[in-house]
Amino acid sequence: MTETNKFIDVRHLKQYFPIKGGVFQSTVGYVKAVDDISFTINKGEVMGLVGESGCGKSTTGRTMLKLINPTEGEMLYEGVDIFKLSNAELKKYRTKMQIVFQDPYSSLNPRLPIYDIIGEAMLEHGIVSNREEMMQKVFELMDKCGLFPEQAGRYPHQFSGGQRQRICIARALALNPEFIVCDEAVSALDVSIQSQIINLLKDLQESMGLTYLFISHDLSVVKFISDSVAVMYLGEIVEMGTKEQIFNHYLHPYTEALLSAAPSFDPRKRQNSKRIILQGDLPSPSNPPTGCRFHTRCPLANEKCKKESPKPIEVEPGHMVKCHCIGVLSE
Amino acid sequence: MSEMMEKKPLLEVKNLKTYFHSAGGLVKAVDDVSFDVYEGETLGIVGESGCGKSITCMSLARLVECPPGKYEGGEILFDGQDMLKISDAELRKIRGNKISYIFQEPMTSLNPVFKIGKQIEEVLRVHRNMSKEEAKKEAIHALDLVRIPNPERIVNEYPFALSGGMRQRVMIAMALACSPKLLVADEPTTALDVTIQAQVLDLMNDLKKEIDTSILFITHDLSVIAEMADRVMVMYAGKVVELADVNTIFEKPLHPYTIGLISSRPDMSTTSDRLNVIPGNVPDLSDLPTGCAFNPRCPYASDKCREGISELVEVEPNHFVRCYYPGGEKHDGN
Amino acid sequence: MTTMSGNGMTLESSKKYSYWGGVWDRLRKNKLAMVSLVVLFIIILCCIFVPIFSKYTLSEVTMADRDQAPSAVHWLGTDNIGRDLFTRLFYGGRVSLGVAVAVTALECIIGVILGSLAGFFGGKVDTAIMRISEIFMCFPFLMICITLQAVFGNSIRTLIIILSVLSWPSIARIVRGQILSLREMDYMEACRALGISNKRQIFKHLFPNVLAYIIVYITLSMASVILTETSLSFLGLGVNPPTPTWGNLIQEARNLYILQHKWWYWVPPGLMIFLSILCFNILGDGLRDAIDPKMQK
Amino acid sequence: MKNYIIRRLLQIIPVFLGILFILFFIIDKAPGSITSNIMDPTMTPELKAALQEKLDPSLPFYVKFFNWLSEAMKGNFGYSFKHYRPVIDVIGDNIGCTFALSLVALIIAMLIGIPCGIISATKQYSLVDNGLTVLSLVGLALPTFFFGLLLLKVLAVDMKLFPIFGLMNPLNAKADFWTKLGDQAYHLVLPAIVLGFAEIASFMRYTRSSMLEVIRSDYIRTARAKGLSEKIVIYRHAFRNAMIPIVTLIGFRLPGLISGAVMTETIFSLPGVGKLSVEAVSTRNYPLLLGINAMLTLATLFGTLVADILYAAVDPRIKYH
Amino acid sequence: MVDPSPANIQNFTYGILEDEYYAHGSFEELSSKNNAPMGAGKLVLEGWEPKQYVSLVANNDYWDAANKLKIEGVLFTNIEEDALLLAALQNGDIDFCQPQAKAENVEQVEAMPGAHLVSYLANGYTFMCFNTTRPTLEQKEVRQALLYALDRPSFLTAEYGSDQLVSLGMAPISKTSWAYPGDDALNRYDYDLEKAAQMLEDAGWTDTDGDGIRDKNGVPLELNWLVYHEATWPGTLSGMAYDSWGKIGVKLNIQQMDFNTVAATTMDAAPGEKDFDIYTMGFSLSIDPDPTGGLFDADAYSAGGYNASGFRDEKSQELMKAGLTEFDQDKRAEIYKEWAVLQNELVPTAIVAYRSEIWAVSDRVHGLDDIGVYTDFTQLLQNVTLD
Repeated sequence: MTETNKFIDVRHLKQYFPIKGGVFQSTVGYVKAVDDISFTINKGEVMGLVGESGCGKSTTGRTMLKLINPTEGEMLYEGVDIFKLSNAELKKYRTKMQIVFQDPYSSLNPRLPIYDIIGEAMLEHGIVSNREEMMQKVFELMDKCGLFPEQAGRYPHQFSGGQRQRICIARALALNPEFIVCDEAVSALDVSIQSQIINLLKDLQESMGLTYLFISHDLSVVKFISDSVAVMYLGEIVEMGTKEQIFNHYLHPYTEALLSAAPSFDPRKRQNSKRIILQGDLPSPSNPPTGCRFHTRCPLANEKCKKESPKPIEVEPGHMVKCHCIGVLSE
Repeated sequence: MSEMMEKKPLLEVKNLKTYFHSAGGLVKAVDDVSFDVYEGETLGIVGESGCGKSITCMSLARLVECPPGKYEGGEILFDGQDMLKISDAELRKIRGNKISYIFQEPMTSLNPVFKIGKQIEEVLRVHRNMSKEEAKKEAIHALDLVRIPNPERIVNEYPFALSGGMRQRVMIAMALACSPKLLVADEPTTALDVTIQAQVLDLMNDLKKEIDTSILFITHDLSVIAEMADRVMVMYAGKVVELADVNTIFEKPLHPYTIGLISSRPDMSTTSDRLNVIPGNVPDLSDLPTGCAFNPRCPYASDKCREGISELVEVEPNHFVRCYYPGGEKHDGN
Repeated sequence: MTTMSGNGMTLESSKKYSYWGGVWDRLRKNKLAMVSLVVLFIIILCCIFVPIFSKYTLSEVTMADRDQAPSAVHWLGTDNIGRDLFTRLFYGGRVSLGVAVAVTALECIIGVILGSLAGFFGGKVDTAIMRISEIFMCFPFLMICITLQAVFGNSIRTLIIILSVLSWPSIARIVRGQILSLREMDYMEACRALGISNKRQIFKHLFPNVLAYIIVYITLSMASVILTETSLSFLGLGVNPPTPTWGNLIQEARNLYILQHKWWYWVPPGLMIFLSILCFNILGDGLRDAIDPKMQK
Repeated sequence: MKNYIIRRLLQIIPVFLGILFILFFIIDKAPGSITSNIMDPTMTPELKAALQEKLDPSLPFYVKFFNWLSEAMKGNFGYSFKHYRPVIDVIGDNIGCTFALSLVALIIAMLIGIPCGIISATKQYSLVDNGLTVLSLVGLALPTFFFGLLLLKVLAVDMKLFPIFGLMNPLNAKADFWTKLGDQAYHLVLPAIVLGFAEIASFMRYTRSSMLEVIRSDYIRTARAKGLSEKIVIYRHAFRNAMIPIVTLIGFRLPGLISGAVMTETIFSLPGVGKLSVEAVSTRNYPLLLGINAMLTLATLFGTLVADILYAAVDPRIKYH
Repeated sequence: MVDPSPANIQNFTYGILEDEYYAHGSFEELSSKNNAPMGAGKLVLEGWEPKQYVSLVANNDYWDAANKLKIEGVLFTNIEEDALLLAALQNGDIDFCQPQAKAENVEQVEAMPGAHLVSYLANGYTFMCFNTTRPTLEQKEVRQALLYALDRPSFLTAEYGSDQLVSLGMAPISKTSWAYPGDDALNRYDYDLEKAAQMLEDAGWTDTDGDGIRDKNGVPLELNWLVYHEATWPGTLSGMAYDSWGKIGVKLNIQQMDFNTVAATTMDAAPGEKDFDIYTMGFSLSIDPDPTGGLFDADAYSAGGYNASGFRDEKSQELMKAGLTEFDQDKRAEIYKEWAVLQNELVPTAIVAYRSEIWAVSDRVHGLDDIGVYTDFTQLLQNVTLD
């Protein structure tokens, strides 16, 4: 990855949420939702962010767009750190970065007709000068996202889950952004609708050269859509690399457990009963385990893992892993 | 698989019809559904939202809220009784005792203001009229059965203190406390993370053997069905469209909807650039198209499909399909 | 919805499907609410037109025909100095309802502004406004009434100011609560991501959603202000004579003799108060059910 | 939990002092004085002025505020000229009746309001539900004094079922404790019904809406699936959860227990704090007025705190945080 | 008690306090004695409950054996709502009570089996005070015109139901007093709108700007009338005035407030700050007709003084002084009669009515029937018997 096309570069991002306590509501501790993660996304590529609930993947997505104020770290967008920008300058970058949410029912304002929801931002940013032009663009966007433009006057509650997600995507495209964070964008949809939206996302990516950060807990969807993948556990990235490296020759025991736990209808996989089932529950992010955070559930955990948090190692170009016993896994 | 057929079915559902009279008009949520469940078997019901799978399993113990729901017709024979006809008192003797349920949302399925122990003891005291102490001991045993660490402490905990996975285990413990004959699991692991889901599915399989209960497993996730079910029933718009054992369904599906469903689901083994897609939207039950409800989205639909719908035909031994052109065989295609 | 230009696209009219269209449909199904709406409409119409068309003026004293029971001449009889009770009843209605509307409006303006500030900005602003509202809630209502009326003169204007200044905290809390919960919704986060200005977020997105709850509060507040005005008149702090209000007209009922023998003094105002409060409450209830669909049948 | 209580207590103090300070400011502006009421022709202006200076020296209001506060710290809440007795005793005489009356009214309201709320929630949109809702709204629509006077007229004056006035029958002033208590209770029946009737409405509607929310939740479906009888599902599982907001409603009603109800007390000639505060205001009896308002403000502030504590006591999720 | 004056008799209406018992250091100490009276009279305090009852029993070792009580004692109960007094009497809860002097109460008592009525003209009057320092009301003719334009007889029948309970007020001396000049010497100011309008016209108040309200060198004839809500009659009277004065071009604003505020705005306020045009109140007189310090005494025009109208007339001040130095009752009567006629003519404060007081007494009580204006029921207790 040469310096130039390092489109999105996140460095040592931290997001700690204070826990209030005591008589004067002073801060008695922190929920380390995102604890020092760094990664880069190339222009026009899709990076998958995978992990179980509470691992901080959604917080990462929202903090990158500065929807929540980050505790520490930088987010370079084509070399410009957007955390340092003033509100006015940040507003300019808002047109470049957008987000699509999971729940189609709470991501659309029930009181506004569709053309308002999609077109509103264009007026705000002056991309269109009057309502006529806005409507014109709204029709184009709706058509591009597989919606019937003549329904632009309808209200959100008159659309199905899948159509609503298409409206969210249209809204995100309104300011013709370059980078979109998809936060569990297809998880709430039925299977048949899910595949339609996934294909739509891929078509848009290819036709508009978009870059995605695709956040999901569903491994097969991530495998299908992303170019590179990062696996998160309790606020940290435990393994990161290309799709090939992560899905076929993973190194971190958690990645292995995740892949084997995912049910699949491929008969070969179903028969072999050697499945790794992690014991115990996900620890609470407010007091993560010491040393390597996975040691409480890791079958390979040893004394070193308990005390010392492993450093990220670049095993092969682009393939990073944070684990003390990398060699052990391969026998 | 075949020797199952001779055994007498544990549960026989015949032409079950459960309709909803809502403001938007008549909704035929479950429209003439028939199937059997055999002892020791796990029957999977799969389908997208609104296909009636949940309403079907809730109708088994008359748990659908009426009004607005109403059992229009059909029979549910269980243990020699028709669940739709028996009195409320008898029905209550069966619920939680012979048929028990576990639901999708572990976060809200337990009463937040009662202790875990109390909620389990309640089932035991109602169905096994145990004393307080006996019930408490048995509850701890039940928690141990579902592999919850130090059950003595958990018994006195409140639900909010437990994680999603733990709560689902408590639900299972509660459901299996009276060793029911049939466990109805309505999307039990949908709200759980992958690793926790694996634990719970593994647990359910072990308990099935230990307590010799049969499971009715409802979910929209094809891969979970592939893991768990012995036989699979696919539902669409309130009707059963295909029923066969699990390998047949995944290797040789016949109904166009099942075919579309399996091919559109990305899996570890998919390599194609675009997913196969079933066009159109999930059907709205209050205004279904005439004939076969799937015809607007079906690549093989013909005029015949638009007028009527075929019966559930046993195209091969133990493989039932509700389609005029099973497997999408060639036809004059008008 | 007019026809939009662009490639000759005619948009279906969205009036039928709009949110308020839905609310009206649900409200129409609630027969009780409809009946009370009609009753209120009739009362308001009477209050507006009767004083204009009645041949008697509000305070015309005719000692000759005083203390008359309802008759063809005086439809609702006369009081102890011969004033026509039919005119006074509806003129009083005009004053009572007017006071209720004014108080509710003023109270909502103060409450909504402070409530949305507290809800939207949170933190210090929120605690400060909540502390102030707590202070206002603990005030001895009566002492304030007498003092302010004595200091600023006992006029309808002072009465309206006092009532609204003392009761804005309740609507402020409702609005604050709503905005706090709405702010967490994804579509508000989407607005922030789209770089939509704070002003637009408040008025285009938050306010319409809160409006529904404000309307429910308005109907219930109308009922409570009418009741408050009646109790204030009981303590003699109501509107100055000779202007009649339902509150001070019904004070006649405090005399057992009048209660028994001169029913026409207190029955009509009593009925008016009872009906208007009942209808406003039923309407408020019906609206509350209508605005959030999950509560419906 | 303990920290929460301490924090709330620390918050109460500034608010309490703030309210009293503003109250002193308002009293300072109020027209009329303690001696304006005296209409005795022989009282010369000089005498009246001397009395006025004695009772209510004309100092700036903040000075009066600090004097009053320092005295109050020592437990001396001033002297009520009109009753020739310290303020504490005067309030003491009236608070008993008000507390008893409001408590009985609250209990009546709860005993009738809550079950009706549950019934109309379980049978939503049925005839029963609509009937009870309208009945409760009637309760809210009747002005208290109007309803009280009607009840008094019909039941006490005409049918002589209940006493017409007062808290006790003076004839058995020297009777033993129990007959006295019985007599007082007998006198409080009508006023409690009048006061309770409007409260019934708010309890009923509050219970109904919180029950409606609870009945649709998942754990109720689980309870039914466990084979429990409908009665247990509704009264044990559903109501136990629906009770949580109702308990806070009780917390907010606590100040009402001692603030009294002016209208009911006036109609039934009961020695209540409500009437006492009206009297204190109209006779500009400032020491008494300040005593009553200090008490009421503290009661209101503590009422909200008690509401929160009750909330935590009933809802385990909050107790441990 | 400094200089000899016939009016000093009124100082004897209070009881005589024993020096030792009532010696006191602080003010509170004296006041607290009120809760523990000495009990030297015919009745002794036996027990009391605040706002409930006061029980007094007969004092057996009363010094005047002949006037010892024949009954055990008297029990006073507190009934807040006036409307309930007669109901309690009918119910037998009480033996006698003093309801408002209204026709409806009289009717009810007369219709009540087992109870009878005692009534007499009270020693006091209700008045309507004009603020004579105001340009609108300084002229005598304007005040007289306003009186002519007020139909007081109809007001009396409207408010009190019948005129035998109340009589038209004309002079600031009680009708039952020996110093009353007699009706024929006084002007009744009978209701006469034309005369009132003409008088205002002659006094220079004409409607120059045609807005229906009379004005004079720029000042509109607009009056503020303070009423209090504790009694119903001010509301009724001001309601009638609003209508009838309106017909002769006088604009009336009625301000309702509580009694204390009216007293404070009119009497307590310092001269020049008395912010009212008209206010109405009742005033009780003492047994001696001497008006010094009262409503009509010009020297009482001060902060806290009773003369709120600010009216000063040398002749009436002289007559008042003369009345205090003359010890022969007949001569004093003449002085006060002349003084009364003068006030009736100057009308700084118009006397609205002399009200009666009525007592409803149960038939089982004997000996209370001759309660009168100067004889309080406590003076009759010794000859009360019950059956």
